[in-house]
Amino acid sequence: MYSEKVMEHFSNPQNVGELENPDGVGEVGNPTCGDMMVFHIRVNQDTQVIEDIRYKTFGCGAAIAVSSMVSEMAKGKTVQEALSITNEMVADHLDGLPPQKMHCSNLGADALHAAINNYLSKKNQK
Amino acid sequence: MYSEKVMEHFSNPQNVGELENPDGVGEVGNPTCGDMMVFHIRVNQDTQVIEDIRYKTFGCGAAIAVSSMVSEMAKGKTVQEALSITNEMVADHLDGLPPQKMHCSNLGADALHAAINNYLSKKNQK
Amino acid sequence: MSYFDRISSAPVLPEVQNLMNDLLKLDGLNPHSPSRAGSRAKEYLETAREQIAGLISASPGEIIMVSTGTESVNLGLTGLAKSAVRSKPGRKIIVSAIEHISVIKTARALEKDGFSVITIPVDDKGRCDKKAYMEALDKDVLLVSIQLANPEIGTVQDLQFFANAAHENNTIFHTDAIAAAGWIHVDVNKLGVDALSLSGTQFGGPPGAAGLFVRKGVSLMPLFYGGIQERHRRPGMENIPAIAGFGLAAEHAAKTIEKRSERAFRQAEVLRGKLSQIAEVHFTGDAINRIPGHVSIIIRYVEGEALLLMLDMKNIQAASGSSCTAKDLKISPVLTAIGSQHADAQGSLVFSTSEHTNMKDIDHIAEELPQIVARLREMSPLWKQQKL
Amino acid sequence: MSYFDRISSAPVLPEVQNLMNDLLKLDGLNPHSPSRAGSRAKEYLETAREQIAGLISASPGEIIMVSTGTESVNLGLTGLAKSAVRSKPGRKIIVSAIEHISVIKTARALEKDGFSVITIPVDDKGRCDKKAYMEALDKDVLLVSIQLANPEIGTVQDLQFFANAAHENNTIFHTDAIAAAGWIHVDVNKLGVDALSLSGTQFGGPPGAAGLFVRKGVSLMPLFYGGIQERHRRPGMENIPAIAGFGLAAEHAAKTIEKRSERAFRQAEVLRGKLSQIAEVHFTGDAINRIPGHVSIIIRYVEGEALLLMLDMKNIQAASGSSCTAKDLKISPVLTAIGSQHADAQGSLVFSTSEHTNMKDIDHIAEELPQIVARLREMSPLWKQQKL
Ligand SMILES: Cc1ncc(COP(=O)(O)O)c(C=O)c1O
Ligand SMILES: Cc1ncc(COP(=O)(O)O)c(C=O)c1O
Repeated sequence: MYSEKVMEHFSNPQNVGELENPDGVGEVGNPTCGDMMVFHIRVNQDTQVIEDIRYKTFGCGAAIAVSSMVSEMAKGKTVQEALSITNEMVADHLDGLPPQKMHCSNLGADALHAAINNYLSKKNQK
Repeated sequence: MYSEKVMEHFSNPQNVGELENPDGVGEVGNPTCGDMMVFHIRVNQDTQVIEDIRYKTFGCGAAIAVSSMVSEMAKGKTVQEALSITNEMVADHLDGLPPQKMHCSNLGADALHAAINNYLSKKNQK
Repeated sequence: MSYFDRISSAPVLPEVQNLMNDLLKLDGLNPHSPSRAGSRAKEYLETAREQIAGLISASPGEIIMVSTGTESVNLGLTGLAKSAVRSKPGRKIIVSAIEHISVIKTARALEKDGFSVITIPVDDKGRCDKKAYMEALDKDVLLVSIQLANPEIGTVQDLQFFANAAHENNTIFHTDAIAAAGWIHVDVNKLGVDALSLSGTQFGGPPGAAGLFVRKGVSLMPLFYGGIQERHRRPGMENIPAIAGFGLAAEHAAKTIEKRSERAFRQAEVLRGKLSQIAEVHFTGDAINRIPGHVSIIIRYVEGEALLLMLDMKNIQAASGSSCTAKDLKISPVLTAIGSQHADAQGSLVFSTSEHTNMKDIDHIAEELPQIVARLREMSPLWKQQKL
Repeated sequence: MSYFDRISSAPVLPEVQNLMNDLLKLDGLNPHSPSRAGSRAKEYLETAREQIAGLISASPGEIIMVSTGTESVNLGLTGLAKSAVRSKPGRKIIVSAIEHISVIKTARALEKDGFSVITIPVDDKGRCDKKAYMEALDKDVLLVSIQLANPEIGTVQDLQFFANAAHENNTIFHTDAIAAAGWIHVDVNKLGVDALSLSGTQFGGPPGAAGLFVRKGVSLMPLFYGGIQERHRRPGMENIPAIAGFGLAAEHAAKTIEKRSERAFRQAEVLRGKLSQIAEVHFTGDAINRIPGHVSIIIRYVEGEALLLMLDMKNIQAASGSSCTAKDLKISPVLTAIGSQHADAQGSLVFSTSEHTNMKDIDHIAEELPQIVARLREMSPLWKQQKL
C-alpha cells in the first residue's frame, strides 16, 4: 500500500533521536489520534541554517516515513526556506501517500514549523 | 436431478401410442400448464383386466416417465386394481421425483383413472 | 460435449483458471493489510478494476465488485432508488416487460417500500415500446432500468434512445447489460447510462464475481453493511481470486470482441438456417439487433425440458427460457410479453455459442435436434391434433 | 512466511484448492439445469450443504449459502428482524458492545428502519454483562445478536445463557460464530440459537463462500431478489467451486477439530509465555474462555501498523485490530469497549494460528518481536516520557 520511497524511509528512518539543548522544539499530534511527533532543531545563529534535526515519532508507517523525509528535506536549509516546506511537498517526495494517510499521518511539516517557530520566538525574546 | 429410474423411462418410454377404438380414453392437464396426457385402454370384458394401454404425453421429463411407469403398472391389472394406483405410488416406483415436479407433472394416475372411469361410464350406459 | 449455454454459465477461460489456481495458493490476500501480501492483493483488485472498466470505457473508480449478476442488479436498482429518493421528489421507477427476474423482483420489492413501478410493454420482437416509454417518463420518474440485451430472446434494445430521454428528464438510468457485455461493444459514455450491471461468467470469467458500474458523482446506498471494502458500497471480504479472474476475462473479452462476435454471428446464422428446416419452428427476438451467437426458438407441440434432456443425452448442452427461472415459473414472462401462446412457450430453446464453439458443434445440433423433435412430437397428443 | 492471521484469511487447504481447480474446469455447473452437468452441480451443492450442516449439527436444509461473512451477518440480522416484525409486536434489537463491524453497522441501519438497538456492555475481559442483558430483555425485544467469539480479543461468550434467556422471552437469537466455527465445537442445538453465521475462510475454505444457519420454521426475508436459488432466500448464480470448497473445508474442520484446537491452544500458551517477557505488554480478552490459537496483546507506546510492517519485513504476518476496520477507524471499538485507553489501543496486535503453524513460527515471533518493539519504542516520544 505504500510506495517504495515510504518503505525505504520507514525501514531506515534518518535522523531519529533528540538533541541536547535544542534551539527549537516542536510537537504535533497526540497518541490518542494515533500519531505524535516531536522535532528538535539546532540552528546556526549566523547563517540561520538548520544544522541538525532530530525527531521522535509515535505512529504508523506513514508517520515515521514522513518524519524521516521532513528531516532530510529541512537539514541544511535556512529556517525561512524550511518554513516553505509543506505537508504536500513531503508526500510528493515520498512518491505519494495512501489517501487515508494524507490528513492524519502527514504532519511532518507541521512539526518542523512548530520547532522553527519555537526557535524564532525564543530568539525574539532575547 | 432425476433418478436413474426416471431417466430410464424417459429415454425409453414404454407403451407410447394410441389404440384403435379404445374401451376408455382419459385426458388430463393442458399444454398451457406445461403437461398434458391422453391415455387409451383396452379392457377384457370378461376379466375386467386392462389388456392394453397406450398414451401420448406432452410435457417434461417427469411427465413422460410418469406416463410410462403408470402404463406398466396398470397393464395386466383389473380396472378395480388399477383404480387403486395413486400418483404417490407412481413416484415411489420411479424412486422419487423432484419436489417441484410432484404436483404439476405427476398426473399419470389421474389420466389412468380418467380412462378407466370413461370405460366404466360407457359400460354402465350400455 | 457441444456447449451452447454460455448465458447460464460459459466455460471458464484456461488462463483464468490458471490465475485463480495460483491465487488460491497465496496466503494473506487481504487488500487491507499493510503487509506485502496485502499490497499484492490490493494490486490484483485494482488491476481487475481497470480491466473491467476498460471493457465498458468507464474509469476504475466507477466499478463496484459484487458476487453475482443478481446482486449487481439489486444493488443498482435498490441502491440508486433509495439514494435518489432522498434528494428528489417522485417515486416512480420504469422497467421493461422483459427484464430478467432479478430486475422484476427487485422492482416488486421496491413497490413494498413505497415506490411505484411502471412496466413498459414490448413488441413481438421484444423491442421496448418507445411511445409508451415517452408517455410514462414524467417528472416523478426517479429511475429507469432497461436491459441492454435479453438472454432469452437475444433482442438488443436501442438503449441510447432510452437513456437520452431519461437524462433530458433528469432521471437516473440503469441497464442490465449482463447478457450483452463482452459480446457487443459497451461504452457507458456513448450509451449514456448512469449505472450498468455486468458479469464475467458470460465471457469466460469465474462464478463469484460480477460488477456494477456507477458513474462518478451518482450516489448509491449499499445493500448491506460492514467494513470499508468497495468504499462501503459492498462491504465484506473481497474474493480476490474470482475478482482477478473476472478482470482477466474482461481484458480478454475487450481484446477479442471483434473476432469473437463476428464468428459467433456467423455461427448463429448457420445454425438458424439449419433449424429453420424443422417444421413449425418459430425464431424469437429481433432478427437484426441481437446478441451475437444467440439463437432462440420455439418448437411447437413439444416441451423444453424434455428437449434439453434429450439433447443432453446427445452431449448437447442448451437452455430453455431463463435458467434461473426455469423451475420457478412454468411460463417465461419474456415469452408471454412478446405475445407467445402459453402452449407454444413451453417449447422454447436457447442456444448461445461461446468462444469454444465450432462448426462441428453446429452440425451436431443440426443432425440431432430434428430427430429429437420428431420423437417427442410422435409422443405428443398436440402434434397429432395439429396434423388432423 | 510465518502466518498468524487466519482470522482475516487463513491459507486455503490444498485439497480444497485441488477440488476447486477441478470444478473450474467443468462446463455447465448450473444446478438448475436438467442436464447431467446440472445434476452434478446440484450434487456438489447439496454435498457441501451436508458437510457444513455437519460441522454445526444442523440439518442441510437449514444452511443458506452466501458469499461472505458480512453477507451472512446482514442476512441474519436484517432478514430475521424484518420478518419477525410482521408477526410480533416490539421493535427492539439487542447486540453486544463488541460485535464485529458488520453486526454493528447492520444494527445501525435497522435503526433507520424503525428498530431500536440496545447495546449490552462488556467487562474488561470482553464478557457480555449478564445483568444488563437480563434487564434489557423485555417483551419488546424481537431479536438478539451476540457473537460466539471475538476476533480481536479472542473472548468466547457464555452463549447458552444468552440464548436460553432469549428463548424464555420468546425472542429470536442470532450469533456471529465466524471467528469461532471450525475451532471450537459448535452445536446449534446445544447452543440453542435460531440462526448462526459462519465462514469457511476461517478454517481453510476459499474466499467467496460463507453460510447462514436458520433453524427450520424460523422465517427470513431475503436481502435481495431474483431467481429460485437457495429457495429464494439468496438468489443469484451459485458459486459452485467455492461452495464445494467451503463444504470440504467444513468436513475437514469437523474431523480434525480436537487435534487442531488442542495444538493451537498449546501454541498460544507458548506464544503468550514468550510475549509476556516484553515490558508493558497487556494481554486482552478472557484468559480462559477464548478461541484456540488466539493471542491478542496491547504493546504500549508503539503503534500497530508500524508493528505489522516491521513484522512483515521479518516474514511474519499478523493483524492489528479487526482487519476490515483497520483503515476505517483509528481506534478499535472493541478495545474501547473493554476499557483500553485510546493511546494504548493503538498498539494492538492479534496473532491467530492456523493448522499450518508450527513451533518454529512461534520461536520466530518470540525472537523478532522484542527487537521490533525496542526499535519502535526507541523512536517513540511516549516511551521516553514513560521512562522518566
Ligand atoms: C466475527 C466476524 N464477523 C464477521 C466478519 C466478516 O466476514 P467477512 O470478512 O467474510 O465478510 C468477520 C471477519 O473477519 C469476523 O471475524
Ligand atoms: C440479463 C441477466 N440479468 C441478470 C442475471 C442474473 O445473474 P446471476 O445469474 O449471475 O445472478 C442474468 C443471468 O443469466 C442475466 O442473463
